[in-house]
Amino acid sequence: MRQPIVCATMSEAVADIPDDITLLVPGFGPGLPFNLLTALYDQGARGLTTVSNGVGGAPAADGRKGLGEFVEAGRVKKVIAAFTAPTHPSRGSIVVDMVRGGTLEAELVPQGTLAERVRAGGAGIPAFYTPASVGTLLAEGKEHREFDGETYVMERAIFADYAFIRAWRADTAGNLVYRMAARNFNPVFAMGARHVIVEVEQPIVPAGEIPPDQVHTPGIYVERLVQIPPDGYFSSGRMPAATTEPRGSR
Amino acid sequence: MRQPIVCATMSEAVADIPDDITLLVPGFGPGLPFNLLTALYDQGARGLTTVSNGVGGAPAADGRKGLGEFVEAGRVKKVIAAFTAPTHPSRGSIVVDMVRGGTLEAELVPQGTLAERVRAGGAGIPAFYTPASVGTLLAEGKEHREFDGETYVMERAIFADYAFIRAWRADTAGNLVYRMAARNFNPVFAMGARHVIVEVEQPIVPAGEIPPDQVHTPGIYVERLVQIPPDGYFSSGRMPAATTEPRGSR
Amino acid sequence: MTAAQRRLTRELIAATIARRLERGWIVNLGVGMPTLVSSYVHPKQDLTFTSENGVIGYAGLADESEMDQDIVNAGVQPVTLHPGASIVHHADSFALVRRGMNDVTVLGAYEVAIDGSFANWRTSTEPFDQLGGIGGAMDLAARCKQVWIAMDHTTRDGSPRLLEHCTLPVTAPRGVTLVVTDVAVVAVRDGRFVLEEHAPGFTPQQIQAMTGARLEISRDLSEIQI
Amino acid sequence: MTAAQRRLTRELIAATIARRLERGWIVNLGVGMPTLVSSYVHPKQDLTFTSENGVIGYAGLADESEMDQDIVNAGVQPVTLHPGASIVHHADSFALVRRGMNDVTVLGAYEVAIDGSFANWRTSTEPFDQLGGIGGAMDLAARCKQVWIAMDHTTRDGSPRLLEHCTLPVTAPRGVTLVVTDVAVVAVRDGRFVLEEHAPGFTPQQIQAMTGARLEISRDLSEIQI
Repeated sequence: MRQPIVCATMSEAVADIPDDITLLVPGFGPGLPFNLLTALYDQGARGLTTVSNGVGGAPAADGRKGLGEFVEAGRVKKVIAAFTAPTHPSRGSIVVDMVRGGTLEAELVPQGTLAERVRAGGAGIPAFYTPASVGTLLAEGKEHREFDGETYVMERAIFADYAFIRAWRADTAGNLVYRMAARNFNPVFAMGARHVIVEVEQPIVPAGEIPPDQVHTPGIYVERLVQIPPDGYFSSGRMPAATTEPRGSR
Repeated sequence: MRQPIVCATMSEAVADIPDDITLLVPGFGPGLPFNLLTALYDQGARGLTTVSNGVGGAPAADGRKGLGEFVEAGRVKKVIAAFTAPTHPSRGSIVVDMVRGGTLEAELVPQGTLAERVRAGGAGIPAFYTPASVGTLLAEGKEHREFDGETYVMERAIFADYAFIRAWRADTAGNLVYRMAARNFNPVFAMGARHVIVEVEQPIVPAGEIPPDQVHTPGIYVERLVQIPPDGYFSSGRMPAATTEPRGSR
Repeated sequence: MTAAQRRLTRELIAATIARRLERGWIVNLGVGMPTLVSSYVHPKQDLTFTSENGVIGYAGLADESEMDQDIVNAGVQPVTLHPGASIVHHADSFALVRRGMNDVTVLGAYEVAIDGSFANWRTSTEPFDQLGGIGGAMDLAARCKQVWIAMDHTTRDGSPRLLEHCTLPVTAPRGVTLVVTDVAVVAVRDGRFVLEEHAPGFTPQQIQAMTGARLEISRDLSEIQI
Repeated sequence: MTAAQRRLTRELIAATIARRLERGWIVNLGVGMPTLVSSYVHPKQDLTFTSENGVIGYAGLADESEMDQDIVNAGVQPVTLHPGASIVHHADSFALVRRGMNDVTVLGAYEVAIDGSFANWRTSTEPFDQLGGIGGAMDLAARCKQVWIAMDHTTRDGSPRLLEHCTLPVTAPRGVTLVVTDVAVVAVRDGRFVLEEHAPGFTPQQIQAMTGARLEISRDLSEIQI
């Protein structure tokens, strides 16, 4: 069987990533590939189009880099996300400032539509219809269509150049297992990109040690695997901007 | 948490199924819910529209009933399948005879499109585009559309009244685990029907015994669970017509 | 002599919502006040809580000793799991949302209108600039059988949030059936607001004065149980 | 004196295909002769076999002692698994097919034409009556990087199966790049058939006589290694 490349370091895993790529970044609290993001930050790639749930909050004290730091450094061309602004108007946001200033492009997408657009890209489905956003500003300009008396909007697939993935376990065949809610977008994003690079928490085990029935992402999707070093970033620690402030709270 | 009803017998599990339902029947070799099908055969429901990979072969010696027996008994109105006729022209088929005689309706669907149409139904997606069948007889009369220079056909979702599911393990919360290639259509079909009835091979375990990360079908999809009795049908035994005769063989 | 007025805390709003959840329901809880609800339900209610991130069957918020950073709700708050919980990925999570598996989603909002529309993703009426925080609200609102809103009855400066029409861009043009605020429980039915419960010490007239649309009074009007 | 003619058996056709699979490829094998291929490859080829039913990473056909009824290929024949195999459901299985993850699919067929079209689901030219056996062939043919066909060179009564145009309804209007038969290996390139290998004792002229379209002769024409 085909085997992914096991890289010795995060920087090796991201070394040849060019500028101007589209990059999928999973995570919803846990499940964020902070180690790969930090290595890419150090590598210097720019002109990124990113696909993620949110775009990060305040800088982390431990030095890890999230999408927020890429945006702030002017290395992102466009963010595609379910949260492009803090839900609470009083909180500042570099994304908001840069979009208003014309130095960053944004595309706001309902979270379920975002997951489904990448799933469609990973499934060879170029477009589909969804009821989400019908009757809202987000549906304006989109193609509408009725099926069985209900109105839907058409949404296009997203297929990216790269996905960074955060797994709990992996084997040498590249099979991945996620832990609990750290799964979130990871298995979907692992299907939706040409090049899939995975950071993994547990020591990589020999092929065959993960039972075939328990694999969440088959190894054929994985191009590179790298184990998080002992001094890497292990806990989610920082919440995405999306989820720190409750809506409609006092 | 909500719990499915655990039925004592197969006949109890299917007792109130009305006539004229749409029924999803998974299975591709293994994974066929023969016990529920046999109970439904005895129950007498008719006017069925069935969704499956194939429509069964010759009658089984052990008395189990497959879709072929329902068709033969005139209890099926329409079959939706990836194999509506044997691939080898010399072999007879009750489906072929009845469709030609006007007593049965058939809809031939590429296997991937079939799986995706039910997945769409289970995902609230009313329609999607696929490249499969473009340029063939099957695409005639279907809506075509270009995306990025490639041609696709639009396919509609299937959402059924009932699904019969064959699982390997289940807990009292209805969480299901399938074994190896017996998984096939099962998790997809379990999402694509209003009423999901499950036959399970292993003794049903208390909720909590199947780790959340290893569940293939969440219990919220399951309405009824029934354990296969010791004298039930355990092995796949009979291959579907679809897969018995190689194509283009001598 | 009037009874002392008592506004509901966030926790009491959550508890009030928890009491109204019906047996066996599948319930989605949004970020903020709604995520508190799972801590106030009774096991006999047989509720299944689902979260956008794919957690099915979680229980209340976790305390320090139970905390697992990989087990979180839609607000990324650590929660505990019921026996029989399961995890799916984000696309499967929204598959069940769009299929309409949720009997109700409880969300926060800035505004709710009598037609059941609500606004919770953008605080500006300027032309749309692709900025906002939608999360899963539009997917949820499109297909959950009911949308319940947990919010304060008025803005900080006293302007009503329950309105004839939303002034902010809507999250969905319909769907809200119940609003629980710090002073009232209001049903949204056939294009009308119906006051069903009031906070201690608040009269229907006082609540009407805090509301931006006509409030019918339910014949079963009662005080919110605290 | 001519060498004795020797037609390839099903097993030799499979072995001939196996030799041409390139290192590291992801390969789908269809029902019939194609499913024999996984028994004839070399471990050094690092091939990953995928099957419509969601099995990723299977090996050769299982013998009696290895047989597990729940581990089968597209022909529902018991196979063994490589360490590192995994299972997905049918929708995910075709997700990877439509995404174009397969470097090649090997299928059986009734007919192949010079434009790369092929027919393998219906043996009648009557108006379409919804009867036939497609399986996953249309999904596979639409997106696998190449389609290879394993079939007999002629029908039982000697009529050619390699044609200018398919006479039967096609499974896909293009995609075939290679045909391996009991007498020849024929590349399909730029609307032409190119004879690359011949079975022992068969001359290009004899194979041309069994073929329904012009056969170019590769300058590297060789005998099929048996």
